[in-house]
Amino acid sequence: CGIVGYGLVICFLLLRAPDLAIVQVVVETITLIIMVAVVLDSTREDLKERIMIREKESSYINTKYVFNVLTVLVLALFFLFFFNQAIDKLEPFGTHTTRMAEAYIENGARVTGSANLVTGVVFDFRGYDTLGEATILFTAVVGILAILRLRGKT
Amino acid sequence: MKHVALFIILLGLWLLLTLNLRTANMLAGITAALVTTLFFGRYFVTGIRKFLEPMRYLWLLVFLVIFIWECLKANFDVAYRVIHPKMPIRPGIIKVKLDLKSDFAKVMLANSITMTPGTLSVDLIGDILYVHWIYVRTSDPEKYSEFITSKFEKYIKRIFD
Amino acid sequence: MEDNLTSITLGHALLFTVIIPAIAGLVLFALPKKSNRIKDILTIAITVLSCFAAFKLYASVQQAVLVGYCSIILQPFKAWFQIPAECAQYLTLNVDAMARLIILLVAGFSLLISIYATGYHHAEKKPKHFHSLLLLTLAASSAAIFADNLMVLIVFWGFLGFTLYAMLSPDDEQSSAAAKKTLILIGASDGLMILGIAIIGKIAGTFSMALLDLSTTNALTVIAFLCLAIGAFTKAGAFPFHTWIPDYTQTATAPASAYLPAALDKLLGIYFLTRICHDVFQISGGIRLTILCLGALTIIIAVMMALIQHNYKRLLGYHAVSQVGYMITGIGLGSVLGIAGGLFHMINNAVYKSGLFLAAGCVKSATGKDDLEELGGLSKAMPVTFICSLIFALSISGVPPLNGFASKWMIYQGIIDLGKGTGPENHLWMVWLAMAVIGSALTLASFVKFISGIFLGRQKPALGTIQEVNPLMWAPMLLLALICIGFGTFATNWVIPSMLEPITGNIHYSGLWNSSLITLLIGISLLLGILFYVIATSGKLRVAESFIGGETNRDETGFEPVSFYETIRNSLLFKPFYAWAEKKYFDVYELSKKLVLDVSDLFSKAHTGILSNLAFWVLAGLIFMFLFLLL
Amino acid sequence: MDQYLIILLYIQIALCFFCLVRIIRGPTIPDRMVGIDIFGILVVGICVILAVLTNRMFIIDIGIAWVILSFIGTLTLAKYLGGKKLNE
Amino acid sequence: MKGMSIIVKKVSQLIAGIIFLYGIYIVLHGHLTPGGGFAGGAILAGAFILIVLAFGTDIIHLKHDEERASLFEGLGLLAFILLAILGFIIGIKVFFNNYLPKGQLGELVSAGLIPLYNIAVGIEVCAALFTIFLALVIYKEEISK
Amino acid sequence: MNEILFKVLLTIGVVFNLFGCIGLLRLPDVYNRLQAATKCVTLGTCSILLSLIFRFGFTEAGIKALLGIPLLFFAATVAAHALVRGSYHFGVKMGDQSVIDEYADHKQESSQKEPKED
Amino acid sequence: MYKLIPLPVILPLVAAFLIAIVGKRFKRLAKILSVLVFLSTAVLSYWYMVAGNQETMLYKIGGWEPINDIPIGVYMLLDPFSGFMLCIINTIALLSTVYSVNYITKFTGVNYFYTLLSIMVAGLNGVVLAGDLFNLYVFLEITVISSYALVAFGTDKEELEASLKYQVLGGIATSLILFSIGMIYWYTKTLNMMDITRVLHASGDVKLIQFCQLMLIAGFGLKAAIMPFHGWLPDAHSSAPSPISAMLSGVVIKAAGLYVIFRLFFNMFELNFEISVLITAIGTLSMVVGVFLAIGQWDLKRLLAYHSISQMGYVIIGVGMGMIILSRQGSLAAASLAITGGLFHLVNHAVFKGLLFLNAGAIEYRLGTRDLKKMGGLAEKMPLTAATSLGASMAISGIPPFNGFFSKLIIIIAAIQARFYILAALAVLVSIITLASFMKFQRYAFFNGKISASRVNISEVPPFMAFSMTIMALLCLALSLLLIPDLREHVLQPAVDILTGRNAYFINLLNK
Amino acid sequence: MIVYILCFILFLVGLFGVLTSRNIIKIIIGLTFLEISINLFLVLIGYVEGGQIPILVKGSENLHFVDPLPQALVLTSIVIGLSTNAMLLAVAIRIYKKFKTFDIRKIRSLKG
Ligand code: NA
Ligand code: NA
Repeated sequence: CGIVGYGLVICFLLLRAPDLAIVQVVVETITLIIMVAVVLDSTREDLKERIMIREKESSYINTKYVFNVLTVLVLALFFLFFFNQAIDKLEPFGTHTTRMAEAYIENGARVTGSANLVTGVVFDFRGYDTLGEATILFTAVVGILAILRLRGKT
Repeated sequence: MKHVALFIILLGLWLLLTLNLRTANMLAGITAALVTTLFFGRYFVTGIRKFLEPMRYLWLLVFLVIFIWECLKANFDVAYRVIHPKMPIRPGIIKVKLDLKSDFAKVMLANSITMTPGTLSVDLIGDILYVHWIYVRTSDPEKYSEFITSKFEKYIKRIFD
Repeated sequence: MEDNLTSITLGHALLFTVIIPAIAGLVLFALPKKSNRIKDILTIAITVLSCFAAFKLYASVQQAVLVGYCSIILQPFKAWFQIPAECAQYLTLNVDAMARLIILLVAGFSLLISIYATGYHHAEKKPKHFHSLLLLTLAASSAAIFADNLMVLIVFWGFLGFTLYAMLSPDDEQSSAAAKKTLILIGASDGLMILGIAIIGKIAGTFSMALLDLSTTNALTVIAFLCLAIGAFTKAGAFPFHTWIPDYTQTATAPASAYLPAALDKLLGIYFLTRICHDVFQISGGIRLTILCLGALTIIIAVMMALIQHNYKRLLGYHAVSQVGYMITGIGLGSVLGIAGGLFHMINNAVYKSGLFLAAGCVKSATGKDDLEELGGLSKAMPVTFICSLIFALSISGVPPLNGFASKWMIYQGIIDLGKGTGPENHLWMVWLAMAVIGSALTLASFVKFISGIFLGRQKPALGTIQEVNPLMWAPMLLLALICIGFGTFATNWVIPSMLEPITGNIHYSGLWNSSLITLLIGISLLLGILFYVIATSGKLRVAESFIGGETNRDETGFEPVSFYETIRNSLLFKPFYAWAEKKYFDVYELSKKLVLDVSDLFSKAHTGILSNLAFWVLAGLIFMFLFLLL
Repeated sequence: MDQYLIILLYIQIALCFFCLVRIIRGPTIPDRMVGIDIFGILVVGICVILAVLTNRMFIIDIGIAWVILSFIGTLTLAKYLGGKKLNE
Repeated sequence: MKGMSIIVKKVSQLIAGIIFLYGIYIVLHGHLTPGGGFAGGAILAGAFILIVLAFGTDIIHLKHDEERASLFEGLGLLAFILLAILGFIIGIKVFFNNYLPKGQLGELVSAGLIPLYNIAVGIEVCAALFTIFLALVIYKEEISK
Repeated sequence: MNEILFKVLLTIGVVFNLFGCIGLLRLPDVYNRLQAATKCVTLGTCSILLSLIFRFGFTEAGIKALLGIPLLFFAATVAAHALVRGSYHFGVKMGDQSVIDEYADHKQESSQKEPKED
Repeated sequence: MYKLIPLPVILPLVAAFLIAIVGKRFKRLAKILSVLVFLSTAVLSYWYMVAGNQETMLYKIGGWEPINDIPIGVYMLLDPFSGFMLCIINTIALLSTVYSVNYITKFTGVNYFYTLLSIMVAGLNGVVLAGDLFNLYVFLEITVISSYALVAFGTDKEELEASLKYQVLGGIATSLILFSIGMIYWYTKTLNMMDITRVLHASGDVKLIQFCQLMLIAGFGLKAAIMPFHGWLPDAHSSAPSPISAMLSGVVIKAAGLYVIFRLFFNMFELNFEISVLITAIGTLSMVVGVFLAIGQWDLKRLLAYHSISQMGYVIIGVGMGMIILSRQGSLAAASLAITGGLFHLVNHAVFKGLLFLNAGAIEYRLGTRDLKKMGGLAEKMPLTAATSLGASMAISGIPPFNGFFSKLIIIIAAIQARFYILAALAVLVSIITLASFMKFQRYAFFNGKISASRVNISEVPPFMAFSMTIMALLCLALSLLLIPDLREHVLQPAVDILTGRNAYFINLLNK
Repeated sequence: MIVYILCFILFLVGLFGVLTSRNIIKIIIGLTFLEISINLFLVLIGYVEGGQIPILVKGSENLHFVDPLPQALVLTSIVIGLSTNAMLLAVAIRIYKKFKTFDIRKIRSLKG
């Protein structure tokens, strides 16, 4: 399940974004750990059963389900069509011009003192966002602690 | 004792990682190593004194050479089995009795076995090592250890035991 | 008009009918439960003051205007605050003769009811905060009547729905259902009124009734009119928006029923109907026809329903509706005579109907019984109540020389006048007349039932120890009964010229004026009424064995299988209608409730609770939005 | 020189797709996990080649971080695969 | 929670410290190389997770750890926000001002506050991820009882 | 010289990786796949890391790569061990060609010993 | 004031962290601290509304001055519109927190509750103050993540299910939003909202912008729970602890959904006729369908939740009509009136819906059920709850003299004035059905038969809960006073002016 | 352009997964796909042909970098994604405990 995330890491590496690559690795692994620790363990018995009755299940096709899938597929294609139309006049891949980021590239290292421009942006120009990000993680942790209480009400 | 050893090793590692002897870096390294020791000192391996016996390092070198050779053999072995259209495999899990005392040595042996041709440690319980063998050559339990452990056991005994 | 004297009088009137009752009402909310005596005294004192102030205002100017009534800007306010120009338009007051009359009536009834309630509440369980609500109702009604600006009017008007609701003090299942129904219907009509008012604002650019004079020629104006008319109809309790009244009267305490649905809401509803028909709009033929139709239907349907009731409070409730039909017919006629008749009937109805409710309250408080079947022979035990009730009953049935006769008489006359016109509504004058007459007859019939059921016949053994109620309760009733007699006796000599002509202008009985015809009509209705009673009584004997009271616990079916009026119920002509009525097919409220709940069901079936569906809507919504832009 | 490295890079990336195939085909969870584990090791190679290509050595850090984390991830999986029945 | 096989245990003993040190390295070099507070913090958490996985502890100990970890998480974040608003107190009066001297580009001690932010975030992330892990473990232990 | 060694080691590494991945795809069950993949890929990657030494010498990068080798070794072997053990306990059956399973005895024994723990 | 702009965000955050750190040691700390903090943020926002002339302020975080006239740092924007929202948020937050003091004793993990609540408020304040698109997104996430956790706070079946749905749909929404932000960045190369306006004003690719706009409508519409995107709301709002329901319905869907939509579509993008029609249509749909769904409910909080959808519809049609008028270059006065109605209804809804949820919480607190069929006769036992809920019910149903009446009145008048007759009629219809469903609530909860024997011991709720409910009920009445021109000039009109100023406002802001 | 289209297709795949899966875990994975595609999208936007990694090292001081801003944004967004995922998973495990299933067709105690 985590493979797309790891694929993304390679994409990040190729797109000259090592910062993201390393963070993505970390995140992907942590997600994987959580997923494994949570999901696999709680469903282990189910999974074992599933291994045994695998063939049976796959042969059964629900028409309603197929209909749903097809509808969603059609809508998704519509969406793709609109997206294609929307980005028609935009600059093609790789010819990005900077505007707001101009300042970061030209003066970023000098004014923030950080050799890593991304870190400079993250902690200095947009430190406020990073505070938010850290808060989100904090919130998630508090939330998880709250959710995993065995008894919610006295 | 454990703590000090760990601290020194970590500080060395830090300096190797950064390759830089400026005060700031040293201070950072010391702090980092200290913090790490604080958290992980008590988990570090026991029997630190063995670090101080030079003979062990010598045997280690010998072991390494043999080990690398075995590794290479293992790779070609795998390559052969994989590429061969019939895939000559005859897998099974077998039980091997070990002659080592310290846990750490057993573990090193188990790890080494994983990297050698056709074998993979499955579990280590007491003195018994369960090994997954990709091509079980013999059905005689007595001979297992000969094929599997004999190559490393004596070195490992000298290095880690 | 804006002379000094009036201004001061007006200021006093405002102070004593609006501001002080409002403040006192709020203060009484805060007072603890135990201080009932203080509350009683305070309430009576304030209502006396407001009555006095209203009378002073009523007496201060005598101007006969219907069209082009006057409005003035509230002087004291102007002096106290720096009112922005934008706000000034909302503070115009209207103090024409009709408004002053209605305010006087409102204040008068508040006084009577507060006295009655003082007595009543010793015997019966008291609605919570009755005093506060009474005072607040007084304040809001007066303010609504004073208001010239439709915006201001709707604010106070809407608030009245709230007090009406709160006065019900619902505790059991039935009364809470009634309270719910009441406020929903009233609130719905208020909503429509807002719509109508907003449309008026759009068309005319002003909300001031004094400035408005719209001809109902285009669809928008008609809609606006209908919206406002529905508001008035619902408040007054006209068909098809009347259905809250029987429920309300059945479950509310006597003071509440006597005060609001019997008196105040009628006053306000008819007041507002008159206003919109004559001050705000110039109504045309089609609308007139509609109003007359509704008026006639109200008379007949409500009285038919009243005939079959067992619960005397509910019976009175249906009559309260039925009487509204006369007023609406009168006002729908549009002639001076009709309007005067309608307004007069409004006043009379308020008098005798609230008297009847008070009487019912006395009976209830003395016996604790709700059902006609369980009562009987109380005339000796409660002589004052009996006599008052008799007077009220005769009055409501239009028996001369009581006041009910006088106003019905004017309305019949107006209908006959209408026949001279050329529109479709004019050609149907015979129909309106017949409806009115038959309605009157049926009223009489059902009041025979009411009187005989409660006061005549054999006294039930369970009612042996009943005594007359205390004077605080019967005194207001007696007063109302005297008013009934007085207004009836002096109708043409004093009441109409002094009370109604200032509002409507001089009434001249021109054209087809035939007193013998009117006498004949009244005679016919009396005759018919007695006939009905006789038929019904004989029917009782005939169907006693055969009738099976199948439906249980329906209000209309009553509690006992046998009744006088089962004959009517089971007669070939009416049977299906009654059956439908029992299934509430005629109840706007029930119909819309069913419709809404069906739609609700439909929508909630779509909410399957499956996550994918919810997520699917997001994508679907997105795509639909795109397609919307594409098209 | 660079061309050759780029070819190797592509091969390495192609190998990742091998893992992908295994991950998608399964058939059991451990099979998929093996794929991810191996993937993690392969990436180190990619990182090294990229580091050489772009001349930014810190990319190796990413590879090492990856190894460490994928190790921990695999351990977690293995632990919970085994369940509590046979521990120690 | 029980530990894993002895092989895992022994190797974890050996490399947990190294992993932790590596995490610190990543955190401290956040402004020079890729990584920084977040990636480094996650590696730090990884070291702890490894130990807990390998050795296992009883639930009381786990709860104690969780408490401590969430404490550190709050402290890290508090440090972060305090660094950001310290400017107010020392007279800069601008939120999120990098008021320390910037230093020589490319040095370990440079970029003013950024390394400090990185450390704060590193602590926070490490504690956060570890807390999440522990919370899940504790939950599982509790429901399996 | 260094450059050539660098390239050779790199190539060897990639080739080993290739073998490992082929094994991952072809072999029948998870145990055999692990056998092949772990060995080859680990060695291949170690070789790639080692190649860096020849490219950069004992600089920051080279040492980092060198330090990475033992780490990788331990990580890979222990991970493989844990996975195999985990899969076994998870209940993944060994392929049809398997000839012997002595571990099963142990498993049975231990579950008989502790019947309560379920 | 200028220097204090970040405080509404920082203070709750610091409070949250402190509670998390030392909350276990000092038992009362969480309650006291959060009440104090919300009090101070509330006072701050009132101060902004009252003191001075509510000037618009741009706060440059980190002190980064624009380079080449392009803003490079993150900006915070405090103007009358955000000030207006700040007041609502912090007031409701304060009252909910006070209410929680007693209410939350029913739950375990009190410190988590206060931490999450503080973070949620910080997030809301951040959203409202954000002048930067990505920053907006971050704070939006803070808000919603804390609300996810708070919805699941009871950790029962329903709570968890609700939270799951909320999270999944919220995840889709944030994805759409972030995608759209990415596209906007792609096109304009900037994230600052004012800068974006300037770039778009200079040249706008209609197709792209409409694409972004629709994604944003869907994304923020999901947060605001307008009609096709509302699926999570009834579950989440009914399952959350009641003070949180009050926050969610009263504040979150507004600040995180509607506020942003209004801000972006009025001030950042050029107003566009089709989009305006679309927004209004969605609002109408929400208004109508929401109320139909509500009236069939027997779960009290679910009923209230569906009404939130419906009432949001009122706000949207009010403001949406203003959009349509402005986009057609119609009369400014008419647009202004419509928007005033919408914003007035927004604040009113915050108060009365908040109060209704607190009432529902009070009932649940004493009875332990939300099922209307299992209630009855509470009017005697819980007079304060009955009275306040009557007030709130009257307010939401539009009965004078409560605040809801006046805002609906303005909306209806504005609709008629601008010839949206059908909208006006629908608004009235919905108002009637709203009344009906609240009569149902009143009837089944407070009247309708005697209390069963097992419930004789029921008494009025504890003082803090009662206090909050009373204050809110008084607010329901007091907010009617906003109709008075002098007050309206000070409270609503500046906010309306911001919206009617449209993107010229943003461009001028940056050029200043 | 095609790159963006592909990225958007990845987005749609995620959406598709969310909409059609019946298993909570698959839905969560679908959501991760959404996040991933957006992160990728942002980085793609910021990519400049031939641009350098935006980290200054000694010796390479040329100023032709890829845009660091989207990278900074993605950094934040990744963490946000992690947080939401963790929360979701925590809820999922609790739900499994309560409902004994991950099938969303069976998790529908709230409806209507
Ligand atoms: Na007029
Ligand atoms: Na007129």
